[in-house]
Amino acid sequence: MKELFAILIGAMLVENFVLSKFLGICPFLGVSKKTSTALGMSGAVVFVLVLSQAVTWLTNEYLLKPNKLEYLQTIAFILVIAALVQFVETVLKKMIPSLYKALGVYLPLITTNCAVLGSALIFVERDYTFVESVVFGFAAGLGFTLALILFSGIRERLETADIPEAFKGMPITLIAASLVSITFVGFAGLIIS
Amino acid sequence: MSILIPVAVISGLGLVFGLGLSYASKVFEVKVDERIAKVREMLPGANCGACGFSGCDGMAEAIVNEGVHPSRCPVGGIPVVNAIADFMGVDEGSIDVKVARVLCQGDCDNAVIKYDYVGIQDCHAANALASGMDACHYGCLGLGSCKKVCQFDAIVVENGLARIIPEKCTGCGNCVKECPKAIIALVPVLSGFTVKCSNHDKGAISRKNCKVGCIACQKCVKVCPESAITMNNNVAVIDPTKCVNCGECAAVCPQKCITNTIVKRSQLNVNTAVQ
Amino acid sequence: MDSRLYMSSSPHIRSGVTTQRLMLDVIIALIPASFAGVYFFGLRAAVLIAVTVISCVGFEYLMRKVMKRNNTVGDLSAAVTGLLLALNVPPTLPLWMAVVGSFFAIVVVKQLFGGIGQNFVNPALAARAFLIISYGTRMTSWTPPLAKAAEIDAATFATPLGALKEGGQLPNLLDMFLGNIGGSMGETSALALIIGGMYLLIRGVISWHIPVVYIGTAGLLAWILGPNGLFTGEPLFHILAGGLMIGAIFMATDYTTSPMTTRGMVIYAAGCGILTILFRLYTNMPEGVSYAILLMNVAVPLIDRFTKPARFGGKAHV
Amino acid sequence: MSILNFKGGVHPPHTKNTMECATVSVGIPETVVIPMAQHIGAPCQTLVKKGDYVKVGQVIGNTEAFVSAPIHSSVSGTVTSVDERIITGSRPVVCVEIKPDGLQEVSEDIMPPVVDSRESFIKAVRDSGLTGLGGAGFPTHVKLNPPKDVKIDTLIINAAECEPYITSDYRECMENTGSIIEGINHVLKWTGIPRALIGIEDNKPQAIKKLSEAAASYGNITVHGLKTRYPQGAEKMLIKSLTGREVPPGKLPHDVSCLVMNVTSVSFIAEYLKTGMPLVKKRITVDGSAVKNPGNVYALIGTPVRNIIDFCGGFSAEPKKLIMGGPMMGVALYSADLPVMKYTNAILALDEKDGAIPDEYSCIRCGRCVKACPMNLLPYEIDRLVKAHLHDDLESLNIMDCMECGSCVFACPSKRLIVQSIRLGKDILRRASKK
Amino acid sequence: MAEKKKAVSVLLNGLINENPTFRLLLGMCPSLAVTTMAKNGLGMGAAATFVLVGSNLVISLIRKIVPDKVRIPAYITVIAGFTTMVQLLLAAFFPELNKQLGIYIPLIVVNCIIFARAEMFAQKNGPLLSVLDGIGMGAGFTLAITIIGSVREILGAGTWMGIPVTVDLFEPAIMFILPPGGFLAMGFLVALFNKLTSRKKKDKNECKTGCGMGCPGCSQAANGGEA
Amino acid sequence: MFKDIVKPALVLVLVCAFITGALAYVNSVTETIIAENERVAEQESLKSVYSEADSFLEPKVAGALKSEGLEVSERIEKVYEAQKDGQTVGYVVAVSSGGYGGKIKMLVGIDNGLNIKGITITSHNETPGLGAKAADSPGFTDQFLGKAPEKSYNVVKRAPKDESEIQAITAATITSKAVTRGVDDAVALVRSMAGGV
Ligand SMILES: Cc1cc2nc3c(=O)[nH]c(=O)nc-3n(C[C@H](O)[C@H](O)[C@H](O)COP(=O)(O)O)c2cc1C
Ligand SMILES: Cc1cc2nc3c(=O)[nH]c(=O)nc-3n(C[C@H](O)[C@H](O)[C@H](O)COP(=O)(O)O)c2cc1C
Ligand SMILES: Cc1cc2nc3c(=O)[nH]c(=O)nc-3n(C[C@H](O)[C@H](O)[C@H](O)COP(=O)(O)O)c2cc1C
Ligand SMILES: Cc1cc2nc3c(=O)[nH]c(=O)nc-3n(C[C@H](O)[C@H](O)[C@H](O)CO)c2cc1C
Ligand code: SF4
Ligand code: SF4
Ligand code: SF4
Ligand code: SF4
Ligand code: FES
Repeated sequence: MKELFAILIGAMLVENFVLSKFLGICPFLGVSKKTSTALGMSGAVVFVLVLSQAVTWLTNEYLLKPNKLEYLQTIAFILVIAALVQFVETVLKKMIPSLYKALGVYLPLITTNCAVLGSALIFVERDYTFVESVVFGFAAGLGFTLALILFSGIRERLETADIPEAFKGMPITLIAASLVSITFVGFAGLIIS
Repeated sequence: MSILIPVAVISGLGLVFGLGLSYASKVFEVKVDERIAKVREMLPGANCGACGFSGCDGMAEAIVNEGVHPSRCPVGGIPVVNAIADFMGVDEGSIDVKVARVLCQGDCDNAVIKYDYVGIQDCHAANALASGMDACHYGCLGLGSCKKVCQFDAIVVENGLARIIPEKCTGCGNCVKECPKAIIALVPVLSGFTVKCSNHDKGAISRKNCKVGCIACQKCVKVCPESAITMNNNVAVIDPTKCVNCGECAAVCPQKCITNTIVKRSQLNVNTAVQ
Repeated sequence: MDSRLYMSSSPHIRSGVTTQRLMLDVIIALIPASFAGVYFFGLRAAVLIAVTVISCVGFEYLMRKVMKRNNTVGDLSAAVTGLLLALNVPPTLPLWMAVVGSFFAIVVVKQLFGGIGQNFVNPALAARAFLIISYGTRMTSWTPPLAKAAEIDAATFATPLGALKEGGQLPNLLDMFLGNIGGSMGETSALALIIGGMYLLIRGVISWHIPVVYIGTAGLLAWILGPNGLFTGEPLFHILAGGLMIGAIFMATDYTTSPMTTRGMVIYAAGCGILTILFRLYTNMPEGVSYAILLMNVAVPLIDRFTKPARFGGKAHV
Repeated sequence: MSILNFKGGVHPPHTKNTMECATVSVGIPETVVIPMAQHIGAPCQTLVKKGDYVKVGQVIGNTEAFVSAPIHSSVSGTVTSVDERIITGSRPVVCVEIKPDGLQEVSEDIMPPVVDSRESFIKAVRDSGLTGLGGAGFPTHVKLNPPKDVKIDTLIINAAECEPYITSDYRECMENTGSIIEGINHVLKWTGIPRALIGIEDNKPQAIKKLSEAAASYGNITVHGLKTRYPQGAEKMLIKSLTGREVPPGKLPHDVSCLVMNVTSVSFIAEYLKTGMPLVKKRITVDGSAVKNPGNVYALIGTPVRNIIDFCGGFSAEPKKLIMGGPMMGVALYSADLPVMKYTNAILALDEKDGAIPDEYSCIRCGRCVKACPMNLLPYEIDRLVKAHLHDDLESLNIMDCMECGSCVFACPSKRLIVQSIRLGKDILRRASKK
Repeated sequence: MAEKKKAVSVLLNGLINENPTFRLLLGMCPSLAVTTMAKNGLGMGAAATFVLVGSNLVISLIRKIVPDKVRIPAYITVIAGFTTMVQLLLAAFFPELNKQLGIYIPLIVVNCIIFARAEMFAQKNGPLLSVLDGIGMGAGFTLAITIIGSVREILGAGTWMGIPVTVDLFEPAIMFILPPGGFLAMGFLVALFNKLTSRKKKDKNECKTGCGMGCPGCSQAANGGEA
Repeated sequence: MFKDIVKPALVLVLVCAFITGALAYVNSVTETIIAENERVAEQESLKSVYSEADSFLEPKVAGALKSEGLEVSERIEKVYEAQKDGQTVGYVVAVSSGGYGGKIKMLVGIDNGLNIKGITITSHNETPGLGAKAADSPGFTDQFLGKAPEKSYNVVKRAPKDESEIQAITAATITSKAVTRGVDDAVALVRSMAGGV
């Protein structure tokens, strides 16, 4: 239990995917304009992360490892993730259109999102068990959510700020992200015991 | 041999997913009308709402599902309308390309000011205070509310008077709706002569409030060979369908409030270029 | 009576409170702490204050010029930032680093976001965090106060929190209250800070909510999460140590980066208090005030969104 | 003494210089201009035309609409023109200009009305031309005639007079104490309301004393001192202070069983029932840094502001701003030739120093506006969104709840033009809903 | 002649006009994560260019036979294949660099630049142009992240390509090689790039990635974020 | 049916097969090189902490040592025996100690006389410019060289007064302590093993 808690806090705050590991920056910058869209994207990311951690872990354990094919991890994982996302999307569209409306538009983006493949590669690196890697995926998703939601609040304020011409748009967004990232340095070295 | 296992494993995955995905997309297929996306592509994408729908998406849906005629979109001009009409297989219809024009010449030099306005730079805000700072309460306030809603940067405010740049204007009509004084009108792009005044006061009052206001002297009405000019509640109005751009009226107007705004065709917004 | 009259929307009168006056009050309130800093750490401290204030004001002036905006040096907010920055760094900080910090505070944190009122994190604190991260060595080498220097031979000196973390001799509470300890130049003297805080309260510049809730929450939590089990902590030590006082009175209360409603302020201040103690107790860093406030700054837009005041006459719906 | 209060509000300087100035009459000006829209509700149709001879108290404008009140001539003389003029609003209003003959011949219709029932009482109030004298100008008979299913248990008499400068209601309390009590009794009697509460800010101890004495013999009329804080006189705040009830958004006082009337309004009802003379003159406080002899005057409705100021010794300095009403809620006038109206309770003439408003500065998010707003709004946020043309969220900020009291602007250290933004925002929403 | 011109313009496009990092803002993760040193920028850039060229080539060859339904998995497989190749080659021949770049090498698969170019360019053009596009884009990416890496390395560590350059000038600000410094340097560089190359281009709704997904989440679509 | 389902699947399979085939080929080429790289790297780093030895035996992992009845701290990962001319002259201990940013992995070379021969930090996640100095500049680790103290090392923040005192890297006390703890454990292990030899 304690390890799981450590993984949870660690992945969420200490090594926050977006702010200290630089994973999933594209959606972080792209979908943080409004808190409502940020919430939608976060939901989709958490969902896909948890699911893909489970599936990729199984693929790794039962397909790659026994055949000594670890060098095919990248290709196998991305295939699994892409298929998973596309499948979820197709099914949602038909079965729960309302949820699809809320999440659907974000799903394709997630395939090419570093966070998903990144967390799969990390569980391999760290030799996580099945439960650990699923918890890790969940925590990373929560960390992503936290960063995204906080950031969206700030960006809504930036919308009316009087920003110098050359910095309007992406530059100021990046600088704002830098300041948020500075605040997260506070979590560095958080010891969970 | 060492090549076979990896190939088998990954191809196996590929097979499973290939079959699964194709099957799923068949089972869970959701029909959407592809034409909507195509029409949406053709629309200008300004999302200005001039068509009366919620942006270009709304318009595209309306064209496909409700059979709305593409000429409801003024912004794309003739080429766009024709392209969509072709695609949808409807008659091209006729569209009269219009541009907006501010019917006022009361800039800071011409108009008499009745008070010093201190407050938010917005025509509606000033208008709420005793109808604005211009003594003529029909005149342009020059605080640029129209400019703020023009997505095409077609309006400039100079010396307290809004002016529309015909080369940029697409005739979307947003400024017409915005102006608290209701002095912006959409006129056919080729009509050159307009009475640039909206003052319905009697001549004497008009003359007191503005150097270039229409005083309803009727001279233009009399001189127009085509009888295109009528008096409407103390302002002259030129009917563009009758006007032949001879310029007689402008020559006789004592207040110089009839102006020639003919634009060279070559300078017009490409979209609105007229055949 | 021929000249034109002014027309404007009601109301036609304004209170005498101006932004400039508020900032001046903050500067006045910081005078005791500044004097305490100079008294305990010597003239070097005064030089540092001068450098940060001048460079903050200078950068503000230059940046407004470059951005072609109206000049805002007169509102004195840049001077407040400069003063607070000086009070938040070790008295021995190299002067050029202080100038770099001022640049970060005014140019990057404040003016790029549009200037006064539009920055979303506290400029002085963000600059301090920038300096800590960038020049950790310089920012954590503390000198003893002059009065103690004679007794101690070492050139460097542990702050109370450093001593707590590393094991070392803890100073007595009276010294901590007066400021006769190591630390950033303006944070050591709780007495001077409280005098300043009282002045701000009396002048109505700040309300009591943020300082009291912040300090209260931090004290309570420090007491609960004691080293020898629950409820064995020393709240007074944590309250007087480090930057909690200056943070709670002067930095967390910065208008621009704190919530707008009383309810929001309470949530925000409680968050600051909790994070401060968690950082102090559970991370490798001895001090947590800066990061706690900065993190809560980042959360302010969300807090504001969820603490809209209940509509008059509409208790049921917000 | 001070009792319940409301949340928010501000403390503008009182500047009530004219408290001890007894009311004097301005007299008859050379011309009067009487607008046909001086109240909330339908404007009146003009009943006279150029060249007609009219007498004092003669109805010169009226309509069929219920929410409206007739307009009477305040002088005897000849109508010189009927035309549209810009007064204070964005649209021109029909005005009747009359050249007085100085005789002040009273119309033969003027006689005390016969009141013997609720209906006849309400009709009498309408005929009197009374529209709320507290500043809003809402036709009083409408208020006295709430929907059938509404039960009103409290009549609240608004004598708060929370705006700076203005002392006309205070003078009413001092000069016409009897009429006030009499008027209250009329209203209580004919509407069946059991009790009346009079609310006065505690910076007017004399008036409190005088009214308390006069009301002493009536067990159901009580006088209550209120904390001196603007906008204590706004009806929602007053109801909250006196009864603890909150009028829900978009609702009216009668939804919480209250009826609010201004002191001068009730006093006028008593006078009217005695004499039958409709609302043709008004007590007005004249003050401000550009007025030579500030004071309280009786002016005939339609008298140009210039005449009133001249009566008070003229301008002492070059006037830069003229305000009709108080400095917090009053409207600025663009010319001294505009007439006073039924709801005018003050004329302020300010010099350059007092009249100019400071430039806006960036909002520093100090939260003073939020604290000051008695309606619990977020003025800074509304201001920010309106100025940035982000209109989508305005409705969720309850912008329509704002009563434009100006407390937020007064409190703002950055001198933001919040109220003007709010007006603009309301206008935008209204236009959007019309589309 | 025209052909040649086109080829050259395709090649140069990626450097400035459509610089994937500074203009299109694609592949932000590696641009921020590995740029603590100029050297890493070069290495990452070279690796990504290899994958870009290879996958552009293969995809432009097979584009006609791949049905829509499996387009994404198929393309991704190709890209992943090249990525793994790079990974293996690096491990074999440049073990040091491999260690420095860590998991960001396998993450080339999901680098939006590659997928975007595959979808937008290789999908629509023949092999030759696709390869040129790959080289151009790869060069643009390499150039950009090397610049970012240089700035961060000089400011944050006082060295360039590992060589001390600012020893006596100032003490380096370590923040620049930490995450906040990555965002900060990137922000300033994008602003500078915009300023230098600004040509009042305001094509609103057009999505520049051409990924064709029209995603609201895409930071590229000018009004991204609003569905 | 074929066009909708089988064909896409077949195409995908073909793509997969082709790509994987190519990869398998590349792998078969690089596999041995990579393994060799790793081996060389390992030998090199072992050499760097124990230059006098001419070969190292296959390492024993912590678990195996424990089962031999030795006190093994949790920080110990494995131990190599260092040989010179066929004789065991000392050990190289692989330790992993929790630092500021995560595990700090290092190799400590110790001879039978409990002299520290060398220390390398093989991987870490400390902050560049702060904790990372422990790995980047030899100044810090060089302090350990020579005879290990009787008890354990002490981290101090001033100039060390004797052999057992280690001066911390400024503003990186945590890293310094982590490294020191690792060395301590390695020494303790060798002490018990060398005692047993
Ligand atoms: C459309 C409308 C209907 C009203 N109806 C009533 C009513 O039935 N009863 C009442 O007491 N007041 C009524 N009022 C008057 C308000 O309660 C209030 O007195 C008036 O708006 C002026 O108040 P103020 O000066 O506080 O703004 C009505 C007002 C409006 C605008
Ligand atoms: C901000 C504000 C302040 C007001 N202050 C007063 C006041 O001081 N005295 C007063 O009689 N009415 C005041 N009013 C008007 C009252 O709300 C209400 O309209 C009036 O008391 C109703 O009485 P009436 O219809 O007889 O005028 C104020 C209104 C507002 C919105
Ligand atoms: C961004 C950042 C990075 C840090 N990195 C390290 C580190 O790598 N190693 C370390 O021991 N302490 C690190 N610290 C912790 C502080 O420097 C801490 O004050 C120090 O470890 C305490 O040691 P001192 O007593 O020498 O100041 C870091 C702190 C921050 C804010
Ligand atoms: C009560 C109060 C506290 C302030 N605290 C700070 C502070 O901690 N740091 C700072 O840079 N500026 C501070 N300021 C100045 C100013 O508000 C600040 O720079 C704004 O963030 C500028 O937009 C303070 C101002 C006031 C009135
Ligand atoms: S034309 Fe109308 S909206 Fe435009 S500036 Fe003039 S008054 Fe304002
Ligand atoms: S001026 Fe602008 S807003 Fe007005 S019609 Fe032309 S394009 Fe539309
Ligand atoms: S927002 Fe409206 S109600 Fe609130 S204080 Fe301002 S003017 Fe008054
Ligand atoms: S009172 Fe003024 S400065 Fe303060 S928050 Fe409100 S609008 Fe901003
Ligand atoms: S590169 Fe786009 S999410 Fe990482």
